[in-house]
Amino acid sequence: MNEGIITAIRVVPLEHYVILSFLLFSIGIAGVVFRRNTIIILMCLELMFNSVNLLLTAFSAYHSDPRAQVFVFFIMLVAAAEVTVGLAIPGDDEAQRG
Amino acid sequence: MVMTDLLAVLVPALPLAGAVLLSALRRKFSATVAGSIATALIAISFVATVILFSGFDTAAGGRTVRVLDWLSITGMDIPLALRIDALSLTMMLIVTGVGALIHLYSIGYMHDDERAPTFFAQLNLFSFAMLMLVMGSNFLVTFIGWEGVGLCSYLLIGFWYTKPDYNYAARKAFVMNRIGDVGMVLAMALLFHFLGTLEYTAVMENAHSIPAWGLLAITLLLFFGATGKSAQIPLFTWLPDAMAGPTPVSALIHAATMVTAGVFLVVRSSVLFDLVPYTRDVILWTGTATALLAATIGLFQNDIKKVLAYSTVSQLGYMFAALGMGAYSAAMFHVTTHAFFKALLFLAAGSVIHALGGEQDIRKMGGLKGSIKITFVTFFIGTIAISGLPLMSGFFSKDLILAHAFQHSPVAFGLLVFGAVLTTFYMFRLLFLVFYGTYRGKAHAHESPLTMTVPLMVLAVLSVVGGALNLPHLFGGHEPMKHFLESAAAAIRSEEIELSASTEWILMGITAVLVFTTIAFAYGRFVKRTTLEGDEADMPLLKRLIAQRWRVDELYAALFEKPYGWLSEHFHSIGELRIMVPLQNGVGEAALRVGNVVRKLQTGNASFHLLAMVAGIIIFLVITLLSN
Amino acid sequence: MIAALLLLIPFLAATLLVVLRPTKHARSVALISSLATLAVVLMAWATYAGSPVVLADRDWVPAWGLRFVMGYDGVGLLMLILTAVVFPFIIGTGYGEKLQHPSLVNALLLYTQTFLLGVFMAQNALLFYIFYELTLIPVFFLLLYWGGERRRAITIRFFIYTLLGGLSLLFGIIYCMAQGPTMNGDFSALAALNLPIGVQHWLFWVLFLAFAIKLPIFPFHSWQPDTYTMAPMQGTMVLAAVMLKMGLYGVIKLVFPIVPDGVAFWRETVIALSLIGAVYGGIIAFRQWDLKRLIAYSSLSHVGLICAGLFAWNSYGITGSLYQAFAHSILVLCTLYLCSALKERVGSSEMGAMGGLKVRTPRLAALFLLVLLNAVALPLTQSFIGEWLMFLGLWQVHSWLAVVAVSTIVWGTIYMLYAYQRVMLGPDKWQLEMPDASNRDHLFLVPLIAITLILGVYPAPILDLVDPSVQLLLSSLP
Amino acid sequence: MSALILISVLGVVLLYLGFGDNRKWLAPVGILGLLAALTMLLCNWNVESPLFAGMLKFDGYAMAFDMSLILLTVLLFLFGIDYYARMRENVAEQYALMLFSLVGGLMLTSFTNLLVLFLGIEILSIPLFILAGGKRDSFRSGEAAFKYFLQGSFASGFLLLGIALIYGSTASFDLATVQAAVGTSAGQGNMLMLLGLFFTIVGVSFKVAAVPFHFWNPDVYEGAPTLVTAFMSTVVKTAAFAGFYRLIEYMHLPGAVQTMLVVVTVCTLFLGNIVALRQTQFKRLMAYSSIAHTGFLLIIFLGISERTSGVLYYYLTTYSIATVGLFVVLTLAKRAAKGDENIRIFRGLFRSAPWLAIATMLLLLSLAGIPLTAGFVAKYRVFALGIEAKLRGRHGFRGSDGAGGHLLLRHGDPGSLHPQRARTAIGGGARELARALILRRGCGVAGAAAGVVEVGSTPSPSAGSPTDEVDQPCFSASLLFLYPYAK
Repeated sequence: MNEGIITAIRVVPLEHYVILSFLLFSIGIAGVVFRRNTIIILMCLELMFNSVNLLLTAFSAYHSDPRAQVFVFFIMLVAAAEVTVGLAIPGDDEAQRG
Repeated sequence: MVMTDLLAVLVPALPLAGAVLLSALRRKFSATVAGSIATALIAISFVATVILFSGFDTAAGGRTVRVLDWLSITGMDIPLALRIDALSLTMMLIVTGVGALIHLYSIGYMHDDERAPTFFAQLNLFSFAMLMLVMGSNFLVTFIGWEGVGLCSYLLIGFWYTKPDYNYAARKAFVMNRIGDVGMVLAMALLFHFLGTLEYTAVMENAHSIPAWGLLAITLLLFFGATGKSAQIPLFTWLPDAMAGPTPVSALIHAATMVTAGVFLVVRSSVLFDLVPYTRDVILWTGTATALLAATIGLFQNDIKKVLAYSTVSQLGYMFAALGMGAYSAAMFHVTTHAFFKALLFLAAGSVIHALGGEQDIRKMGGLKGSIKITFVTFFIGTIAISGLPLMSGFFSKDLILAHAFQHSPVAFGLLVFGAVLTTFYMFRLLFLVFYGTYRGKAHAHESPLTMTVPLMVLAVLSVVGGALNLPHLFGGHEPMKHFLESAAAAIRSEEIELSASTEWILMGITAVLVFTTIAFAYGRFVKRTTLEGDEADMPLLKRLIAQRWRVDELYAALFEKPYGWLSEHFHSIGELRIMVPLQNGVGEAALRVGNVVRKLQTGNASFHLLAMVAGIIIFLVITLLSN
Repeated sequence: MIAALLLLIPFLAATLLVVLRPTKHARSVALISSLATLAVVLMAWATYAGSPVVLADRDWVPAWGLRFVMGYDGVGLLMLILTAVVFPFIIGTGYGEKLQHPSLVNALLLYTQTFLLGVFMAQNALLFYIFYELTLIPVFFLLLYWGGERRRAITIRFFIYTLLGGLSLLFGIIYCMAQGPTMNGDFSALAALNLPIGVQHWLFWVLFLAFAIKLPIFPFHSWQPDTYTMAPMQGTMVLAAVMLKMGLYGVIKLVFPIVPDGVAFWRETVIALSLIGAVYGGIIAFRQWDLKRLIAYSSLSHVGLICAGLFAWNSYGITGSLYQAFAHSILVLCTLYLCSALKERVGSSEMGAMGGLKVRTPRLAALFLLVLLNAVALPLTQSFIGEWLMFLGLWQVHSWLAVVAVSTIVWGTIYMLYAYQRVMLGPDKWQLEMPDASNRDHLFLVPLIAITLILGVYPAPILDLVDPSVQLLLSSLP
Repeated sequence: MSALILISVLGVVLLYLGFGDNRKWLAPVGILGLLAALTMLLCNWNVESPLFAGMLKFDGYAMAFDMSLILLTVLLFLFGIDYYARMRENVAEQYALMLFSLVGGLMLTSFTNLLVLFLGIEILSIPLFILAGGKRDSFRSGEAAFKYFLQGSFASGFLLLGIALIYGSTASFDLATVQAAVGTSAGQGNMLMLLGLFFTIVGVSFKVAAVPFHFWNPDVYEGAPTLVTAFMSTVVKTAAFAGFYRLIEYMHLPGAVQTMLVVVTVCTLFLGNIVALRQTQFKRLMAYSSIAHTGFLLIIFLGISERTSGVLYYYLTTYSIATVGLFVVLTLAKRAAKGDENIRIFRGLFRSAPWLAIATMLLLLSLAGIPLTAGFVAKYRVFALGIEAKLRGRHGFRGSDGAGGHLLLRHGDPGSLHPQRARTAIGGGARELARALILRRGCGVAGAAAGVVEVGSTPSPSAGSPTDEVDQPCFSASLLFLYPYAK
């Protein structure tokens, strides 16, 4: 990984990344739980996944270990698959949630 | 010796065989045939007993015949064994002798009854049980008979089972006997606990090694058992009701034999009782109280058999009073004479009832002495015997008890003499109301058949001469029965009357005078002008109370029967239905209810599910962080 | 050989019945099988020499160190005899009952017998447990499909209740087996287990609970009256005459040797509970109008006494209890049979509908009376021997306990006499035309009554069988 | 490894087969392919080659579970021949999706890297989301699928968060490294690690339907087609547990997480049993019974020793065999009852199909854990393990018995013999249908039942290292199960 990016990432203390990720994750949870629109729910799920991606990237930089970034790609892949499936499942979303 | 053993086994075995045979083939036999078989068997038993008796050597003490191993496990050996000694022989003679006569009598008495074979089977069974009772070599074998006679008494009282009253009487008898049996069982358990054996000989030998409290408990419990069988306070109320059974049953079971089982038991364990004066006092006063209580009730009864029943209770009271004073042989003597004259009285009463076609109310009798002569004469002899007219058998036996009482406690003496006066009064009232005056009933009286009158005559003779069995020194005898019994019960040896001859004469005189006065009074009251008891409601309070048998039955009903029913119902309705079942269902229902509530959480609403999941995660997170 | 025969005969016969489902000959097949079992058991009895017998001993689950151990000592043999004697009669009762699917009923009965025999032969705690639980299954179906009113609810209650007890027992057994690496659950090994006193105190209840429910003793009995009343006649017979005895056997085989200190600690509590049950059941029985329910409560009363005797924990108490257990089985068979015979004639087991039957059925009345003698434990009947021994045993524990125990002879007399009187005596008020005791009735009742009388007069065969084992058991206790 | 690839390819092949009108070939090809995969798997026995840079390891543990998973899938495919016979469309997709899901399952049994854990779970789940909605015409089915998807993805988020946090504290996804790190004192005190483990376990708990992450379970079981439900309650459950166990085996979980696990276990046991009491729909009942069994299996996790994996395997196998059998019975009865799924359709089964009823009874007894069935041995071993771990697993006890009891009672009724009711449910033609079906499939169920009994009565050694984890009788039982179908 590019040393410059790593240094750039390390400018911000790790705790901040962790807290940010948790915040994003929580926002994702809130969205999934409280919103009723299918699209928004899927977006919030994405948000949860991506907060984890952020966290992994930060850890990766701090541990100087590229493996986590590979993991991130996998997560993106899986998330995409999930969204596809989620959109494909038929049905009226209001009724589904009632 | 083998011959003796065989005879000993034969004595109870014959009636048992009769019972089995007759009940198995009860449909095949007529009343007469069945009666003859039963009578023959018991008569053979009697003959065997006589042979045993004649060959018995008092010096040898006694003999145990081990028939069968019964209860034998580690630490316990209780065989089915019979004991032949003076005491059991005496009782056996009474049981088989009087028993045979009553069997004979029953042939005539029951010949109309279609279930007569069953009756004879049960009578034979009773004889077997009674023989086991008196012949048992240990407490447990005695207990076989003890329970057996209770059972037979139940069966025979309720012989005419279609009448609910009779069934009630039968059940009452059995239950009361069983209550007494609790005492007996506990006493046996205690004895075994202390001595590890129940053999009479061993128990009596080692009695002194039982601690004082144990002896006290054992003797009191044994006595409690005896009160059940022998109808003493507090368990006496069944006996008068037991008159529901056929009259021969009343004669055999409820007068001559079974009810004396308690007396027999106390004499059997006299060694124990001798060690506990306290218990003997209890027995003395219980006996005296019973004698008086029953005698008072006898004054106003109108049922011929009930009068005799209360008289039996009263006479048993005398026997127990004697036991309480340590006069064991006197008690046994009274048992014997009482067996003669009370059996006689009952059978004669049965003859009267038979003659009048089933009538038992003395208010509807009278003037029968002309129409049924033999019955009258024998009944008359019975009456003077029980009243203790001089030289009758009852005179000797009762006077012996009174003499002991005088020596032991003047108060008891006074009360017992008063009881004797009452006895004379109600017996003569009975005699006069039944046989004298004019006939007040409607039936045509006729004399009973020979099978019935012969036993009456034999018993009448015995009632007269029975006193000779234990003729006191005063009359030139040397108390043969007492000496005979000494070989079986060592305690008898110490019972001597230490009164001077003159005192004895005076005592006899007093009693005799009182008896004759009473007879005269009764003659005036019932023969000169026949006084019948009116309606209970018109009586003065005390008299009404006595006529209503001191309301003891009602008291027991209120104290025991009703509360028991109440308890049974409420244990069920409250204990079971309101507590136990709901308690158990409650657990299940609670589970179902919780299940329902939890199931409602499963609403199918996706947001709610997610929310619940998040809530769960937060809660677990808190738990995790807190416990970290 | 004997073990295999005993397990296979009823099992194969039952399977045969399930497969072929003959309607006509189902009972006869079952009867023959049960008689064959009886013959085998009697043979085993004849060759029993007084010391424990091992019938089979082989590896079962080597990985857990479990072995398939079967055998019996005097106590086990007594139970085997009991089971073998009782079942022909239970199956014989079926000849009078008009049930759906007789082949299945008999198959279920035979399966029950198989498992019961297994219980009484098992010498390994886990094996014991397995058979113990298995007995429940055929009985469950028997009750569920052939029962009377409300059978579903009652059966399920009974099932859950017993299963709960069973689970507690399983926990206890596994707990003991987990004590050592080599612990394989053999009875002999369990007896050598010296658990700490503190553990024994709670483990006692864990182990005993199942048996307390099975017996049942006082506070655990509430499944019993309903179940007995509801169950088909043969089901009640199985429950009361044999299954209940598994409880006693279990106490002797599992509770006494494993947790002796626990027994010592809880003994008086258990006796007190049992005796409360004995008195309570006896008193309640007095006012029961349904004959079957009366039998249920009387059984509660009898069993209370039996359990109390067992926990007297001395040779008289245990021997008496076992003897009484035998007597109780016979008694229950007789009373239940009488009940069904009467129901057949009157159409109801309510005593209100009876009364005065002796007029019509004197022979039946006579048989009832003979049964009654055993019920009230008159001397020279089987029950008396048992009760007397138990009284002695209890006396050694505590005099007041003995007094309460002895008092049951009065309660028992009261309700039995009432029952007899209500059913048989009194005027012939219904004027019902009904047949007197038939040959079948005699065939069923007379042998049973004969057993009670013979063993009442000559108890030696059973006492000699049980006594050495009991002595052995007691000598191994601290 | 080759098995993994073969199955994936097999899925694609089936999809292509589906384009033509080759429906009758689908199942045979699938089965043959699976058997081939199984053979390959067995050929690699004891080779233990680490794959994908050590991210997968087909050790004995994995082999045993893989075999079980593949065999169960084979059974379900056999079941499917009849089941899908009337379905017009998308049959190939259903088979293919099941195969893909199976691949995820195989990964779960053999992962050694958290990345593969995640991937495995996702590959297992995503096809299921689609399968659950397989009843095209059923609104409930679609609804269930969506719920399942929503909650499943949600839980995946937590799993990911957990994995990320674990990585944060250990700088590794490697299972062995993580396990080693957790064991150290530093690992024990690390907050990141603690949260990481916590969220990971939450994520996995969802898959095994532990309370309170079970909500999807009843709805999805009920909404999904019966075959899919059977698949979920057997293959998926087995795979999820295999993965769960692999995750925390040899891991000295911090006390706090351990506590959470205990609480989850107790809740699961309690809820599963109690709610099962009131269920009348057969599939919902099976769902709650499955939850109860989850609780039971979780007991195993409370005290892990070297014997644990064997017990887990044994339990899951016996549970699965019984469950598949019951679902077959359900399908038969359901057809006779014209689509009703209430448990009352089983009434009178004995009348119309005694052998089937007896087999059903045996299966239920096994699920209830009554002696002489494998279910009992399984429960026994769980108990033994729990107690041996000095856990005094009494909370476990309370629930588990109920599970058995209620299940038996609730289902026990199905074998009802009562003549009056016999004709009402399965009457007339329906009865004939049942007969006809039974001729063909009933023996299958009976075989399964026999297998269950056999396993129960001759439990066999399974202690020792994970390599000899395959219980011989279990294996033979599975084969027995196969036999009647194979003709």
